[in-house]
Amino acid sequence: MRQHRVPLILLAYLAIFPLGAVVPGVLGVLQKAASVFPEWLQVYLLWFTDTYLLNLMILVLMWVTIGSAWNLIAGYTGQVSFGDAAFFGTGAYAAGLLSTKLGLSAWWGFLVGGPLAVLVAFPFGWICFRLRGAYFALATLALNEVMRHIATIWQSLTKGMVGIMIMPTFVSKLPYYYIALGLAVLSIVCIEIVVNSRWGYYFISIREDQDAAESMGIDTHYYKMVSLCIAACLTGLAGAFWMNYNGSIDPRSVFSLHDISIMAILVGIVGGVSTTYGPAVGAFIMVAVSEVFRTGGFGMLEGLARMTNSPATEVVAKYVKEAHALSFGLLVIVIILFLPNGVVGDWPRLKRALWPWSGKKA
Amino acid sequence: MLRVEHIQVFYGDLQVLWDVSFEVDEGRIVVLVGANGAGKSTTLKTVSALLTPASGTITFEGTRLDRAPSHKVVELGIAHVPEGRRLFPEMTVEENLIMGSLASEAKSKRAETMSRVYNLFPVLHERRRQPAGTLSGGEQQMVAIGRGIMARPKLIMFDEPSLGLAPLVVASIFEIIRMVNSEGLTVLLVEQNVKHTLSICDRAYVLENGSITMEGSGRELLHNEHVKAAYLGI
Amino acid sequence: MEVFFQTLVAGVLKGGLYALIGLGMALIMGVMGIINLAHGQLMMVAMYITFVLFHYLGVDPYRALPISMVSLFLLGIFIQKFLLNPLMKVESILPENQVLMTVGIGIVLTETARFIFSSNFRSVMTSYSTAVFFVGGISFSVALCFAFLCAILLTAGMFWFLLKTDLGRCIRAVAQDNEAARLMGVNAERIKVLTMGIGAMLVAAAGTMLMPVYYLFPDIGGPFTRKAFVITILGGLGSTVGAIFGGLTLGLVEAFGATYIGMDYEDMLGLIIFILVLLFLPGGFKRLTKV
Amino acid sequence: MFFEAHHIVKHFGGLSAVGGVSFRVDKGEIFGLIGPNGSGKTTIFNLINGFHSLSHGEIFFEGARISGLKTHEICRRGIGRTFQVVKPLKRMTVLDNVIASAFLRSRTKSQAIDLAEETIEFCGLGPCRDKPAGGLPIASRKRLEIARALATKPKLLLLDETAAGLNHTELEEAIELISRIRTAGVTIIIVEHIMKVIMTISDRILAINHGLAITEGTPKEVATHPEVITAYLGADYVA
Repeated sequence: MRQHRVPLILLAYLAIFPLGAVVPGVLGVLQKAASVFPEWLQVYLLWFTDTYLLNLMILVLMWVTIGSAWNLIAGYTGQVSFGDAAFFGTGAYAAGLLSTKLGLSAWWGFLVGGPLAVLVAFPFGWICFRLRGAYFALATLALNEVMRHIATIWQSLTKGMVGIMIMPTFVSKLPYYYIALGLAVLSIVCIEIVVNSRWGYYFISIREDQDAAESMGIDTHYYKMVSLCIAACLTGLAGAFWMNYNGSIDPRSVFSLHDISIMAILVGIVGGVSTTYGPAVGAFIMVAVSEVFRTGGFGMLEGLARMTNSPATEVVAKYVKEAHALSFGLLVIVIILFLPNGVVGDWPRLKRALWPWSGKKA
Repeated sequence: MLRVEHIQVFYGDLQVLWDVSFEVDEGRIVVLVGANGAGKSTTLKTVSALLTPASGTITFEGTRLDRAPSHKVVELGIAHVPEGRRLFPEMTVEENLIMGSLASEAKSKRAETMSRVYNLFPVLHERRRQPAGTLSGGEQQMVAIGRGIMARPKLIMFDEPSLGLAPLVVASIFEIIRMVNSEGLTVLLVEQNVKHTLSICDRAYVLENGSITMEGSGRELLHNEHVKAAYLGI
Repeated sequence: MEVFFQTLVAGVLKGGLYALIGLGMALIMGVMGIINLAHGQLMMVAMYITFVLFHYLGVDPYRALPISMVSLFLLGIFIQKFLLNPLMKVESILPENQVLMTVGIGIVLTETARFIFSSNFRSVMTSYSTAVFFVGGISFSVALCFAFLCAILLTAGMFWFLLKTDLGRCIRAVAQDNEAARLMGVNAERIKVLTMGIGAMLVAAAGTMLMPVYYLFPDIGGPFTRKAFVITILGGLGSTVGAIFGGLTLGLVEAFGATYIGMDYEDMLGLIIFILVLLFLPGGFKRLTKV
Repeated sequence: MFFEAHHIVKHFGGLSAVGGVSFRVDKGEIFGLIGPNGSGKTTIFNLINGFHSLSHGEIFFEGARISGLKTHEICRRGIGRTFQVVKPLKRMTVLDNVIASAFLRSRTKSQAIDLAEETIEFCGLGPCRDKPAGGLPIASRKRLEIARALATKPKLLLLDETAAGLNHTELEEAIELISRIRTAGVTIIIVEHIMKVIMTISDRILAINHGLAITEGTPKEVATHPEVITAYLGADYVA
């Protein structure tokens, strides 16, 4: 339990503070509680009381789920997937179609979305895992595209490019926040359990040396499939959640190579492959980076421009806003070059680089 | 000519050579013998700068090799005929030979050297348009040796040239090595075929578990009971 | 019947350009052992260079060809030297680090293009962009025919280079046995840098020649990257001859698919081929012909 | 009949790596396989273990045909193997390496841990059980190979060049370990280059060269067989 102490404290914090956003009276209590801390810390403690930040946190938590799933198949099992969007989109469409075609609540998507994503993953993995080498990675890229095309072309079912719209269940963001939190915790716990079980040992053995794994009696084809199916199921659940939360989906957004599949990879490698909390750290960093760029430093750059009245700053602010996708690309390059095992995986090295004096004491 | 002094070599954090030193004098045939895994190939790869020694020095005609890139080593006049032949399987015999003569001096005399190689191995001339991967083991070894000669080296290193070849072919390969040497090339040979090797060499070193345990003339070692015991366990 | 031949011509002409794209990809695959997932993005950069030269300086796309090829050659060299080669010394858990790096490079190229040129569609309208000539009732696009011709010349030149020059032989040698090549005195790192440059140069040629008859926007790289890897998988990973057959096949399949099945399915067909190859012919055409 | 290889043949492209070798191994014995480099010993292991498919011939284990089965199925039947070029699961600790393989014969994780710890002690790897396998010295890596194979509780163990690269004391320890494995009731087929090892521990030896059997017999018979000496030391060494 000891190695989970910090995450558990964080979890407790994540569970309590958002209450202030909606439940009347709680905010006052929280503010009072927070007031014993220094002023600069209060800002962070009361962070979740704002709906805008709540929205961001929901995104972070959703990415924790997707990133953890990617980490299972790529980080632990060593089969890099470029096609998580195929499973994410399947889950999202499952939820959406239940609502539009069968008139059920889209929340039933949680029951159907995961298994349906597994249904996509199963034959796919069965074919691709027969071959070693880069085939799986490439095939996932193709799967991503195939699923998007199907969703676009099968108009009678999916309404093509128009996509699916449903009425949101809740007005407040708070229920979504807790569902996302639940999902994220579920996936981390689920993966933690899997990784520490027989399966986890088998997955890592396959990653480290497939020949050795086979001579140890491990059916590598079968266990790669197991890993892929768990990852697909979790990603499908995240997709079903997205349908419910966002209320509208279309093939381009949920089967997007860049916005979903690549983002999943980024969350995984930035945080640290093959670590329990790497994807969580990665999700936080990625959503933060994307938001900082998208909003021009939360509007600070624009504010600065208005304050100083300098057109140069205004131009910078405008460009920074446009550069958020560019920053992703640069981040991939920098991370792979300098922190190949991610922030969590390379933490000792990163720590030494950031605080060179801290290492000297030890 | 080639002087290896106290080299220590690691694969990752695994030490494979411990304080290995030996010398190759000009015009000689020098042999490293030893069982599988003793570090013979590693030694040659270190001379070729495919591996870098953690400590120790390697000098060739006064030039330090231990920190040089591998293509420099070839230019200085050391050819390496690797274990398992390592031909370019999809290239023709002729192209494989050409690959041996990339350094500028060898390149300018390419046609001349090639006809010499074809004289040495007439069968290769017949097969020159054939992909090297389709040749028999013995022929492949000839291409590998020919490719080494194409570099017009001063020193040529052979790594287990008899590996996996039929006895008759082995005999002819050793004949060729002796011939190459008599034409003025210095030879450094790594072998497990003790009898053949020791009978043609001038000086031999026995490698055991990454360090040199014995050295002497070929004849001395040939009749040494220890060598026999190390190989056959009798 | 006329429709059939018209489709055949369209497919072959397109296939010629695809072969050029695939050839570069196959070279990179062979020498570096990685799938370059920034291949289409490199082509996109070449297209923008062509566009800028035409639009602002009035340079005809065909005259821009050498400029775009040289620029992309340099870009390829830069990428290999500073971004991919250093990765070989980095110890990491994922073996696909280099492939992930090319993804990152692809994003940077696409987004830089969007940054500079915005997402708008661009095109280069030349006097010959829409020109056609007829042979026996079948129309031939002048620009595409010219592009096809150039593609053949470039491919032939490339093969001459690979088969008849020392440098070309070095490239093949590194692809076949890296360590043995180093023993021959080949500077493998430099060969890798050169190969990436050549690969980028070939795809640049395809992009520039496509410019008079095609449109351009920053995201165009992605679909072409996918086409390129379908071509290399079809041809057999790393096989240059296979890539040419792969390119022609993809061109024909797309053309016939668009005519007889529907435009919507054009992109999908390539992916279906990909999966079929994976199922029934792992190893691609290379397995059939042994070349 | 415990184990029998019946006229096994393997071609790679046009080259024949193993050209029709037959042998049988009885329960409880140590069967040595010798031959010069490149003579096809490791290929025979790869054929038994299912990495390569046979071109011709059949392999039987405990009365059932195992040729044609997949590697993991063969392991499940009770054939474990080690690799000449060791294949440690580098980023796992020694203990985790062995646990991963102990799962094959354990229902729960605690059973697997127990089995793994037992096996590690048996192989004398106790001192480095929590170290990552990638950083071990060669002698310990070779032991780890054996430990991992033993944790699958094999009835037949294939040892591929377990002694290569070991120094004198390590060699003695390796021989001692192999005899203990035999005492524990495991039948062993051993490929070995270091003659001292194979001559001391084998009950019977099969010598091969160029993928063909030269002779089979007791260590003494094989060591004095003229063709074996020729294959190892070159022609006319005997004289």
